[in-house]
Amino acid sequence: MSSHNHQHAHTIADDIAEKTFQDVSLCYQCGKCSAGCPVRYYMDIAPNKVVRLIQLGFYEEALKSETPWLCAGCQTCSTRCPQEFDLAKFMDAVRELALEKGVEIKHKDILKFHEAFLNQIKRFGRSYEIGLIAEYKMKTMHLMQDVDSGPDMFMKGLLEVIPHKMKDKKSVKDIFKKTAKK
Amino acid sequence: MSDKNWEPKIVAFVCNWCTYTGADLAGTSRLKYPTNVKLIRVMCSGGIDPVFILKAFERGADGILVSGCHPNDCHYNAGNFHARRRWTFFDELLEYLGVEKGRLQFSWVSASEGKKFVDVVSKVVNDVKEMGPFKSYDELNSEFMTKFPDMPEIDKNMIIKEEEAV
Amino acid sequence: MKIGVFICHCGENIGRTVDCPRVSKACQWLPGVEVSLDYKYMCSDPGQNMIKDEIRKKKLDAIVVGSCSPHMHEKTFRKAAVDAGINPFLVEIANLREHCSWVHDDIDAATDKAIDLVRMAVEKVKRNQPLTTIEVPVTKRTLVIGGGIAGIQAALDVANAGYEVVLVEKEPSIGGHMSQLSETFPTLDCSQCILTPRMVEVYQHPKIKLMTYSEVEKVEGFIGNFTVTIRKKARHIDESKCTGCGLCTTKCPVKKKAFNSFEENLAYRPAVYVPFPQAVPNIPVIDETVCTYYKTGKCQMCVKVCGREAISFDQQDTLVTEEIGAIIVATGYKLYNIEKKPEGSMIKGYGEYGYGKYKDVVDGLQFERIASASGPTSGEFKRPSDGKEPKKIVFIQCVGSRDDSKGFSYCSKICCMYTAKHAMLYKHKVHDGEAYVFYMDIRSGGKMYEEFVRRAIEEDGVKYIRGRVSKITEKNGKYIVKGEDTLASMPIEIDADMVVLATAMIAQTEASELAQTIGIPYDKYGFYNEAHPKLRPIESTTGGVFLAGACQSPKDIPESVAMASAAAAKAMVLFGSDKLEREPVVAKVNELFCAGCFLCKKVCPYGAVEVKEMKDRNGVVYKEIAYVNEGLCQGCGTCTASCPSKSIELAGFNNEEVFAQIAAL
Amino acid sequence: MKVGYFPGCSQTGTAKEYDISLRKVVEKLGTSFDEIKDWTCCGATSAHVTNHMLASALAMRNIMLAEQQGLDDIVAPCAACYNRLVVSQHETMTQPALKTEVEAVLDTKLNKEIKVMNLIELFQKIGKEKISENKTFDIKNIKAACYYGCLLVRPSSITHFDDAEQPSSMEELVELAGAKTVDWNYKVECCGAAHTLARRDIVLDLSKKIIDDARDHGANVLVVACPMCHSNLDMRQRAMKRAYPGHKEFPVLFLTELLGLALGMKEKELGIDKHTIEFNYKELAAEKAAV
Amino acid sequence: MEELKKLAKELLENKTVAAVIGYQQVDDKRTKPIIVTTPEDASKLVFNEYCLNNLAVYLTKARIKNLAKQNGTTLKLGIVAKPCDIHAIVALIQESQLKREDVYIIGMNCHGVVKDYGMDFSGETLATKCTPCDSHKPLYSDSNLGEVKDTPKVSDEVLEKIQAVEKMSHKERFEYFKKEFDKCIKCYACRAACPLCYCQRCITDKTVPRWVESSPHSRGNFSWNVVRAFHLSGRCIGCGECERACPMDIPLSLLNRRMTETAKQAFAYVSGRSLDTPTLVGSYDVKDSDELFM
Repeated sequence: MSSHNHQHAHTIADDIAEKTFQDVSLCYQCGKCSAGCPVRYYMDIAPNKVVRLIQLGFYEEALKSETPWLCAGCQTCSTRCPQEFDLAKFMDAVRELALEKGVEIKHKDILKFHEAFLNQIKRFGRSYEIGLIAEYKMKTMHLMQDVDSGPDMFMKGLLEVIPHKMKDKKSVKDIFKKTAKK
Repeated sequence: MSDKNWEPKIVAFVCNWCTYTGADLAGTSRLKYPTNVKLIRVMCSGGIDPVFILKAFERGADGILVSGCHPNDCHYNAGNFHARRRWTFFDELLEYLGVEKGRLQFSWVSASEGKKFVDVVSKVVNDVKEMGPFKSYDELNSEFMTKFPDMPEIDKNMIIKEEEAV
Repeated sequence: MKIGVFICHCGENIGRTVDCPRVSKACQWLPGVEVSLDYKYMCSDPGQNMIKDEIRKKKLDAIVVGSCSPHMHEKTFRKAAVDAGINPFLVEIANLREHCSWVHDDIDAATDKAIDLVRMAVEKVKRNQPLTTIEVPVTKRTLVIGGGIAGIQAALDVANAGYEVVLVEKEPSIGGHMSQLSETFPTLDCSQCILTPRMVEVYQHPKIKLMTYSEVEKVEGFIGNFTVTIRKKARHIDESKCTGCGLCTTKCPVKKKAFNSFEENLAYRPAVYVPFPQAVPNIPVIDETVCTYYKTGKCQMCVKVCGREAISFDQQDTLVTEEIGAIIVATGYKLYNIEKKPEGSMIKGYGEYGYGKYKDVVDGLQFERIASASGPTSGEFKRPSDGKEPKKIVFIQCVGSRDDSKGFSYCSKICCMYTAKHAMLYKHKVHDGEAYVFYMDIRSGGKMYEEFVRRAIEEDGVKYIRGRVSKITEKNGKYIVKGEDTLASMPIEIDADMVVLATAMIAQTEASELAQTIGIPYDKYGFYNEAHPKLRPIESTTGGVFLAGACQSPKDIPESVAMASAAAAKAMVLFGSDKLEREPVVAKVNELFCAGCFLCKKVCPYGAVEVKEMKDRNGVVYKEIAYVNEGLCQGCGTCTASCPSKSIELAGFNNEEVFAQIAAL
Repeated sequence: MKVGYFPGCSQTGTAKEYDISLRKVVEKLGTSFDEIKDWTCCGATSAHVTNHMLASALAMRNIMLAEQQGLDDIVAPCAACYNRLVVSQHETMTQPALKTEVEAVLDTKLNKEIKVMNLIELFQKIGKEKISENKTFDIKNIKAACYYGCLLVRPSSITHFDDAEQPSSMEELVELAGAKTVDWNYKVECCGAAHTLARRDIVLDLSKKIIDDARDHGANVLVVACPMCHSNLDMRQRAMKRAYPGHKEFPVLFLTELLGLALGMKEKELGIDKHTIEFNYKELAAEKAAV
Repeated sequence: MEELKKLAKELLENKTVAAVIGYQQVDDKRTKPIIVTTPEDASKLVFNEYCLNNLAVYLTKARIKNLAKQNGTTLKLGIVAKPCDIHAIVALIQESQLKREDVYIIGMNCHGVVKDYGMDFSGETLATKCTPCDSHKPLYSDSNLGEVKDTPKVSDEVLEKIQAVEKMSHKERFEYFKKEFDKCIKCYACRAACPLCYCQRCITDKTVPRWVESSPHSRGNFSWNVVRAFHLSGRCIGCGECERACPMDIPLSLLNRRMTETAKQAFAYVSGRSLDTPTLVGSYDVKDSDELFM
């Protein structure tokens, strides 16, 4: 006779639990994740605090944070977490949810980079650096960035002028179509 | 006996340390539950033989509860763990043979769970009431009675009811 | 068989909802019932006298009392029955109060049920067997395993009460971890100073047989009647001749081959050594693994210098058996080690803290030795790598504790306190030094404990930072400690000269093996299980085996000592009488029909089922069957339900009795 | 011996020299590659940070192709690709719901688990001893700081490869090739990874710390096994010089290039000349002698 | 076949074993058990698709055990065993009825046996116990003989029947089994044929108190069959000898097999497969499912 039959509304915390197969209550806020995070200094909210916000139900504040977008996915936090909470996976889920819920993303550049990258794959099946750089620059209007290393690489034959294409492009387009979020 | 007035006969096999004491607590807390239930106390849920269940059905029980200490709380460390394996088999077997799930139920009730004891017992009574009398086994029992009216039973002399006696 | 039925009204408690006169009248007609009466208070003196009178008058064989729960007054009515000449096990209680009147409202239905309950009890009592309590003799000697502070305290308490004690310690000296500590919290008194007199007292006590450098090898028997085999490891020194002059240890040419484990590997020791100057007994041991003689057959420097001819290279281990009545297990703890653990271990070690490769990242006990006036640095704070005084020191708590990933989930309980003590000791000696403590929560419950921690912060200026450290790296002789202050939500990096890890208190290496030898259960961490977490915290579930100190869970000194005294008291309770009385609710095997499948043996939680050989007239074994050791059996009956051929029965709750109750439904 | 090969996008672009040197070294050690035909991008960071399903499907398409091609094991020399493939495969194969969904997207049935290897595992499979056996050129003046980055060893519960905090398998290979290694602190720190375009400041900061620590611990070369790490550590040094005046150039080699040198190949042959920071063993040796 | 005879002869000659329990040909399509005690008789031993019996049942019989006792010492008992028969031997060893060193297992490679004597061996006549069988090579054998052939692939008849029964309502099921059990004449042939029914006195023969009503009526029949199936739960090795022995054709394997599936699904345990794992009944795992309990 289970005593845990309390019905409650589906929350963001539940969404995260479903996406990551782990409950945010696992986190006991020791801060080891933040302590070891290589991009911690650039974040507006410490990684452990993002978890805290979700634990307490301050969902909007958490989803709006730029921290998940700055997360490089290096998994240092997940590897060292004493509670075996996979924080990197948690950050993935927060980002996905931020996009799903249409929250305004502070770090548009990073999102735009990801969009540009995926666009390349959608078109060519593989990433194509010149195209990527061009598209990214068009999207962000950071036209002068990387002028220092670009020509260098180009001269050394590291940047291809013509994208490497794969043959079965339809199957890749299909994957994008079928996994597209409504 | 019309079905409307029919009251099921429920037996509970309980361990001495947790569920029996939990039932005591239900009493001291003055919680209420139906009178249909009668408890048979054994030392440990590990000591309850599945044949007890058959015997109880033979004696006309409509529903049976088996209850002991929660896992890891057994007074004897591990009796309930052995019981759990045993009942997993017996429960599957009985259900396979056509005994509805609710006829035989299991629970862990600790000495501090007077309320849970009441909940569990009430659930068993309600479930069995919903299922009605245990007709399948009653048939076996009545066949036995008609086929062997003179069969000496160890307990035959016990069935004398008070009215008959007076 | 003549049975008497007595229905109690319990004032109004039963009488209000159960029509007691109707119950007693109805039960009068039950077969076998000679007399059936009801009374206001059956447990009162007049009530009990009524029962006794009826038993005598009607020559009753058994009685059933319809009253409150058997857990309340079964003993009372059994005693009344015994007074009137009936075996106590021919008394059955029908629980008419807790299981009937108090839980039902409908008077008719409750009364009907009460009659059923009495009838069931009557049918059971008809089949009850008279049983006599089991008596077992008691050997009034105690075995104490472990010579740390808990073992010492327990041994002294039992011995001072006049009972003999055998104290077994696996190391060459008693004293345990407490002898390694510098000062103790919260009083900051010197550990050695308070411990050494106790050690000497043990050594000189006429009732204590001290066996150091010895280990328990086998435990047989049961409560009051254990036979214990102890392995006395070869010291290679004749204890009867050695005077403890220590000349051999100073002359031994082996200098830097073996780490000094008492100094937590911060120093070396010779091949023939006394663990520490205050050791009890003050008799050296020769370490075969590093001694030159055992490698080359030459040297014998110790032999040359010993004026008493006490060196005995060919000494062998000896086995000693002792008859014991009670066992006190006080084997203590060890510290979690951050080194990398082999694949598949339950714990992992801390790679982010260097897996032990940094010399100046030490654990709590090493720091105790550094702080100790008798330690390798004579109490001056010097870091191991270069002997410089650390000016900035970082303490990290919860290393291996509260860590599901690399260590154990539990809290080691004492680290908050000893870390505060460490920081304080450091600040008292190095006034210009900085001390930082990384903590998760400060757990300082205990007399003067919280005050102690506050003192470290307020008076000694120790900086507490709430957060776990992510990584320690080494750069130019400094240790970069990367953390986060979760209160300020600020990343923090400290370039420390030394780092002290408050590593977890964990079970001794061979804790589970010893538990299996003695036959006591242990938890998944290797700590020994108490019989009941609240009400029987000192006893193990095995009769006659008691627990003291950190072998049960992490503990500080006062707790260990309290538990040791409690364990001693428990042992003395056992010795209070010459014979041990036990409820006769034990299983018994039907030897004729037992087929020897030993399912009962497999399910028995107490190892009470043994193998018995059945022999024919010529002494040839014709079958092996189960045999229940009454001393060990606790009467759960799991064996009886498991037995496929029903060749094992539990006295007092046998199957026939249960069947009778079912039949009476 | 033949091993399945998943080059990954970088191998065809910015890290072409990695591809070249890898193929040459492997060939020298008596192994050949069976490239997955018509492979796609693994999805990289961009897919899994924004759309988990897309990430799983893109990665699993390659696993599917490998299965169809009859491969038992494949090597993904890029640490990021390796991580994506291993993790996606693990998740897909252990989560029945995800598996069903991925199968629906790819319109196929996934039956076989393919062993995905990283660069170091590849050499372990080929046989570490072959490196020392085939060694023809002495590179003893190289003092290498072996850089694993984050994705080679993590998550160790899935990759089961080396120690997550103090790995040592790359050092073993480098030492077998005749170079020396140093013990340093930033073996598994992150270089900033995919932030290379959007947040160059972060990448410069992190990469600089890595290079400085390697130098501080006496290394003269940084050895990597990931094209993304290489581009951040090598290519970004130009910008690093501008952002951190006084930054001194530090050569960054792919593990395969280092092995190539030991196996007697020339810098140009291995594509080392394509690096932003120049490296020439002779010069290094001369410098060393001068000191 | 010759190697079997040769081996048995040797074992008997050099006194490794006191007797070999094996099969003897009766006619083309029929064998019977034989206990060979002299080297000369070893030539009578055969092994083929008609060796239906699970000879492990003889290992616990006192008279046969006594054969091994010669001149004050105890020799081994040799037994010709199919891989599935060895499962019974393993279970007997685990349940202390036998010591591993007391038995010499001549393990035969097996590709199935026929349902009954007189049939030609083919997929259709493959015994039901052989259809789900995955043990074609003997484990724990002292000698491994016989040729390896493919087992005919046929559908698992018993499992299909179980699934059919499970589709019925509770009432229908009860009726079905009641009808089947009503055929029982309490001859206990099932018990006698079962290698794991080695009790000295069966529960059904215990009278005080009476556990199982032994008189022939539905209720007693029901109890007996429930108790028999329960006592074999998690232990039955699926040799099907009980069903083959039943003169009234009660589908006993429907019960045994069903409980075997429970053991597999709930506890990932298959009886008689390993001497190193503890028996399912008699051990427990703290992590066993707790679903059944409120």
